[in-house]
Amino acid sequence: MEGLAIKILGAVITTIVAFAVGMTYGGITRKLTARVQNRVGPTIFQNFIDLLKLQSKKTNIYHGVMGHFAPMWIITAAITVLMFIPVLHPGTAWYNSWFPNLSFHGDLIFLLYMMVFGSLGMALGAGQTGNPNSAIGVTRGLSQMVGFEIPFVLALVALMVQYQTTSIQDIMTVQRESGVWMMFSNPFSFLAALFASLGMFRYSPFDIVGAPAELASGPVSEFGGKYLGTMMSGGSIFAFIKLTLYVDLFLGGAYSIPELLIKTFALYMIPVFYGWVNPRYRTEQAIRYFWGWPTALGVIGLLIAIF
Amino acid sequence: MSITPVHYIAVPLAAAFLIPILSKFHKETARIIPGLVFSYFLVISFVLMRQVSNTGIISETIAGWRAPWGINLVFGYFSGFFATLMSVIGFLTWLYSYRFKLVDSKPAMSYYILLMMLVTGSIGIVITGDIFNMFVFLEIVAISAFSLTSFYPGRDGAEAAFKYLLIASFSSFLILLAVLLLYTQTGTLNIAELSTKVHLIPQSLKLTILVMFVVGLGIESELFPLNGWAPDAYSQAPAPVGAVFAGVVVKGGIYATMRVMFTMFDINEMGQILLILGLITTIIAEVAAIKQTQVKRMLAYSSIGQMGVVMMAIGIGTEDAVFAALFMMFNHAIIKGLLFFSTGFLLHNSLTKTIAEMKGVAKKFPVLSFMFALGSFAIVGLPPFSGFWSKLYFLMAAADAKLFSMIALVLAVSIVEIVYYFRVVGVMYYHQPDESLPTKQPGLNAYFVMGFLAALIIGVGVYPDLITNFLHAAAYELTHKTEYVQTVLTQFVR
Amino acid sequence: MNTLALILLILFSGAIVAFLSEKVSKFLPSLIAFISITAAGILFYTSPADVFNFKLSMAGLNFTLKIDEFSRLFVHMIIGLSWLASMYAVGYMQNKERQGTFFFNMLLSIGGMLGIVAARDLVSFFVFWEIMTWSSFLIVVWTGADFRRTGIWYMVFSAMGAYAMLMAIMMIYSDIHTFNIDEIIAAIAEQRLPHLVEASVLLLFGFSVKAALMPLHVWAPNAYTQAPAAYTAIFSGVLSKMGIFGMALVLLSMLKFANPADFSLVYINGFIGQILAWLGAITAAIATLYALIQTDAKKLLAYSSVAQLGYITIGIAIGTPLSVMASLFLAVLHALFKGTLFLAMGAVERQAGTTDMTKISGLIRRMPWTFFVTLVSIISLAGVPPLAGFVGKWMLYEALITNGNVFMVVVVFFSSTAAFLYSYRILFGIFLGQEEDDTAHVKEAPLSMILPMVVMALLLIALGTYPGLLFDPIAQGMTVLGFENVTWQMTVLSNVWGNTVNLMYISTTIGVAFVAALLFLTLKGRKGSRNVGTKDISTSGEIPLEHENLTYQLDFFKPFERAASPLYRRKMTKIYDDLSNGLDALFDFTRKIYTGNGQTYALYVVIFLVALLIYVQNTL
Amino acid sequence: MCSFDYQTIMSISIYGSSVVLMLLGLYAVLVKKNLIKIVIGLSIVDSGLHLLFVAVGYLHNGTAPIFSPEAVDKVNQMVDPVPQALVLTAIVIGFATTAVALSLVIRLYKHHKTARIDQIKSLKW
Repeated sequence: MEGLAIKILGAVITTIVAFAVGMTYGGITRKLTARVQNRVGPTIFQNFIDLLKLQSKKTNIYHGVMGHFAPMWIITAAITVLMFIPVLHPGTAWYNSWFPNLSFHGDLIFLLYMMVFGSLGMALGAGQTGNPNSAIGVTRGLSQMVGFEIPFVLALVALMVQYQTTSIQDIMTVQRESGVWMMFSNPFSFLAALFASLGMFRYSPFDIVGAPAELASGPVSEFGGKYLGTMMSGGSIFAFIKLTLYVDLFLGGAYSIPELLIKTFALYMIPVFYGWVNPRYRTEQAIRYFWGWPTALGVIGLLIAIF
Repeated sequence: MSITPVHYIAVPLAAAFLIPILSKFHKETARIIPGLVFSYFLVISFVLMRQVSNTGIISETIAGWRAPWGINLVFGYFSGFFATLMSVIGFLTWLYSYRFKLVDSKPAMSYYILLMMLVTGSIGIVITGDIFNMFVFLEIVAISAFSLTSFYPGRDGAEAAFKYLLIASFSSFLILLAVLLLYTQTGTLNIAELSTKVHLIPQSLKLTILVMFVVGLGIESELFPLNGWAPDAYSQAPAPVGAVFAGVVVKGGIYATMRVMFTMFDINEMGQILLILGLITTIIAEVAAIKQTQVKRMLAYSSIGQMGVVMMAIGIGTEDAVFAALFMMFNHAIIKGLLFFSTGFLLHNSLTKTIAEMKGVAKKFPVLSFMFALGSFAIVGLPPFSGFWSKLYFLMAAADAKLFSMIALVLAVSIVEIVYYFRVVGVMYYHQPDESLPTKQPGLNAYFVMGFLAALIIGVGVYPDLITNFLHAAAYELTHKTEYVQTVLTQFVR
Repeated sequence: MNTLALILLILFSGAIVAFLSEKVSKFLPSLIAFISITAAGILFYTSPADVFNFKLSMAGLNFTLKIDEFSRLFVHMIIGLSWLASMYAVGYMQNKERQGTFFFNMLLSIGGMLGIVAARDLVSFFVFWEIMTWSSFLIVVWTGADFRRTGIWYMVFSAMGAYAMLMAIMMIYSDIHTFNIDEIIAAIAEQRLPHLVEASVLLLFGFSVKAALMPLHVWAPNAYTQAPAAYTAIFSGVLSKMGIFGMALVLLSMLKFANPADFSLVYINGFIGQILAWLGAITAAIATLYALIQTDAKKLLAYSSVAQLGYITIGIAIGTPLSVMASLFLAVLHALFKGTLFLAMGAVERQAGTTDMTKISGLIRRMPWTFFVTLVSIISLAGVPPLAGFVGKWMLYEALITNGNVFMVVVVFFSSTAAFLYSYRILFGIFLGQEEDDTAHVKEAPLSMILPMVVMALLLIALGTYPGLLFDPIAQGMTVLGFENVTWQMTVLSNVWGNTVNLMYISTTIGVAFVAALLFLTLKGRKGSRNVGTKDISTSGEIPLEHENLTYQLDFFKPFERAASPLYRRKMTKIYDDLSNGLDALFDFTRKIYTGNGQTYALYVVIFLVALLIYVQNTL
Repeated sequence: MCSFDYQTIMSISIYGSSVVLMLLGLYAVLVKKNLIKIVIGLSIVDSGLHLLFVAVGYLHNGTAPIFSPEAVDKVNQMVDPVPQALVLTAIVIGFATTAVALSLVIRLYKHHKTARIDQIKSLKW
């Protein structure tokens, strides 16, 4: 019983940490982008402020049952995936035990599918609202997802085959024992995964899904108030999840929170930098982009992993 | 007066003679007498088959002259099967065409006489033991077939009959020449004695005789290069006659080929050639059938194809193969009969008799089109119907002989068969009928005939043992000719 | 009277009675069909396991029918799905005419399927296979629409498959003169079957026609769309699994038992298995791509069935215990969710008139139950975690990765990701988006149609967290096939490398998180929230008019189609069209031999006579 | 040396003429276009065959095969009766076939207004 209490407490803390980190990264990015476009830009905590404003809205409209469920799907997916990501190495620091990784070390294939759970739920909600823009946004999002999944899967399969395991925990232990980060032991898979992460975050070059000017922020265009707030928090938790996943798989996993923060922030900056300099791709260009060099790199990584 | 095989021939000839006279007094007699004759045929075959089952092959001498000199009639399992089949088909055809009138209302006296002659001639071929006598019966069948083909006064009937006559006279010339050469070499015309003496003939002459027989009888059993006449004859003859052609006349030709191949000469010489001929016939016939627009011509080509497969089975020559051939002939007779009968009424008033004319026929003639659909399902060889078993046994016999490429071709051809039969069924069931379709419902006798055939198809399909052991005995009797020769020749010792 | 024979008898006689009863009253055939299937089901489930074997010797051949553990799994599928479909059909076929023929053929094909699964010798296997084929043919053409392209092509492809099988049976017969499957397996073990390779390739050809593998799948989309929805559930749910059953029979029981000492046999099995697996993978990918661009919901589902069958074929073809378990699990699952989907499409077609997605949209308010059922089966089709689809997909991936064919994993993953696209397409196409004016009158489908669908949906949800319910019969079946220890627990999946996925944890976490979010949102926003229709949307300023329907239906995945355009270029049907035209011209040429001139026929006779004489003289 | 005595000359000439007749008839049937000429050709072929039949049974200065009291010892002098019986039937059959053929030719001419066989091919393929 006592272990269970710790686990629940740990779960709540993990969610809060993930939520906080996700939001602040969003704020920092907005600040940096503004600085690059030499304007002042909002405070780092702008996201929190927006969230509070949204949550405080008294009346909000919803378009039927699925519209009501859409934000719940996202937040559920975010929290569930969070539960199965091993956030920190079971190391010395006192608070390591708080970050629970449920008994079966988080299986990679389960994660691949769970991430889709969230976006499918949102897509259904968007469809129910009846707004054509949201439907177009959803189709673009799903098509782009097919695009970047290929290099991502190639990278993951290379890892799985090489180390004969499908769980993240084992890959972390391999990196811990060998001391060599996966980034260096099979660089091609890492590069392929990195390209895939560009698509995953739906940041500037691949932000056609919610293209602000054209589609009035795509799938979420009909959601206001609490719904939008829940969606935003879900989105930021997802950002944190993806970052920790990459850190665990390729950067040797973190031993302590600060180390985790540094690594995740570094990783997060790559798509942001890339986004600043690239114009927005059309959907088929994005798909062709992902099926081009990233897939080739992934295949090379896979071949190396096999032989 | 005990029933003997000669009744098969004597009674119908007498009846044929009486009909013109009697019909002077009362018009209907022309219709009733053939019925009596055919039912008497059924009685004879029933009695004789029972007698054969307990005493073995019956050999009856005619006019007192004993076997090698006089003509003798032989009635065993093998000939019995053919005779019974022919009399059943004959009876059913007569019953189906009871209401049959020529164009005007006068009952077609000539039609009934010719029909009776056709069936009697074929039964004659089947039960005679003398080779020249078989030739004479072949000619009787041929001549009555010419006149039946040209029965309708229209233009095409005469053309089809003339072509048939032209080719059939070639066949009679060749068979007569072969019989003559056989006589000069062996000095006898009796099949049983011939089989004992045939090895005396020098090899090259024996082969020539064999080739003449194959070509002569090949014309009758519609082998590939020789069957130019067949599609025309089938399509121009009246529908019931088409069923008799498919069910009876072709069987006569094939019986003669089997008797020549198995009893007189030794089969393995010509087996290979027959096999290849049969294969080519099937392929070309089925391929031509798929392109046909007229229903009866399509049925003609399909029955040529079926006969090709039977010829292949004969070519293989083993006892199983002969059993499969007999089973296929049985199936072909009843299924093709059903198909011809049902098309007869479905296309009763249409002149061109094309498939397009059968559009949406199922709405107006539900039972008839059901019968046609059942027939096409059976002939293609789908399981619950009898066609499947005969195809299965044929393939098993071919598999024993390791002829896999041939099996592949036969199966490919049966896919072609599926296409054109189901296409017709599709036209019948799944198109809207145009109003002009005449709604002349067939009489009760036609329904009875078709119902009996359909019941037979399903009965044999569900429980094939009804006739398989009977056919095994016939196949055994053909392939082991010693018993046949014994009973015929021992006659004159007694 | 042996119970197995009794079951078959009930079904076949029920078919005949249903056919004749149409004359009595329009409503009777569907009732009789339902009653006979229930009777068969009760008889099957109440009698003990060992009573199911039945010997019959007829026409010189002996037929043995036996339901062992492995075929029992398929019998569950057949009886279960057809029972539910017949319950559904009572409502669905209400005002249609010619119901007699429909139920006659339905019962006949169900009987045929039971026969196939129970057949222990090749001839009865073939007999039931043909009965199943032609009875399903008669249902495919039941509506009579487009008879030539759908009906004739279906019959020709199934005939090709069936006759390839017959050819193989004859090859086996010519070697060991028996049709009994157990004797054949023994003969293979002792290498007394020289024609093994050709026979197994032909058999697999026949089965892959029915399982709609890539080059032979052309008939499937049209056939599944044309058949009435009540039957398509059985048709694509279970009838296609007969191809899988056959493949399992050949690959797992026949070739598997070849003793490994003989290198060629193991090589053959591995070699054939690999080719079949790759065929399955390519089928899955291409069929999913074609499913994306369809506008008719039933056609989309048909292509998706072809894709799902591709996954199942991969599982069977790989041959490791985990992959076979995955494929059997997926097979049963596919029967469930594809059955539900087709029944749902039938309900939509019956209520809203058409399943063409460009004509109807926004039915979620009118047909909530149908939407719920479609949602559940789509989620499990896509393989998203809480439901059972994920379990099947997970096992398939683990099997592929642990078995080392990694590139196949990528192809399968590509097709399953693309599956999300068409899953969303069908949900959005019919149920979401703005309402059409003329579908305002649409009411929910009657209870007799909703009930079976809801039962199947609940089953899918239950299997999501407790896959053990289905693992138990599969494991028993596989032990019969000879796979020794298949490790499974009630809720935990594990692969060869020891990695496990505990479904209980997943479901509880999702459940807890969902309820928490639900409470948070509904309670907090209860007072102020206002439910507005789908017309009150902010489309950058303008307000859509009342009759204007802005739902985005046409060219739904055009960008994806443009991106993957090289994959769409080669259309398989074109190849078959050219082939059939070529054959047609050849046939037209050959029939010209009969020129119609009597004299030429006479000439043929003379030439043939001379040729034969010369040939015979010098050869014999 | 081959002595061309009277008997061999007779048999060779008979057999030769029957073969010639057959070939002649065959030529007429295969080449001539007119229907009536074809029917005539057919009957020529038949007559050639009948001649052959009789020739087979021929015995140089043999007697008629009738058993009368004084002819009982000359059995080996008798001509073989069987082919003669056969030829009678064959002639009747040939006659019947020719009769039917001619009636068909009449009807063909009535419909087609031509007697050329290569123009009468409405039933083809």
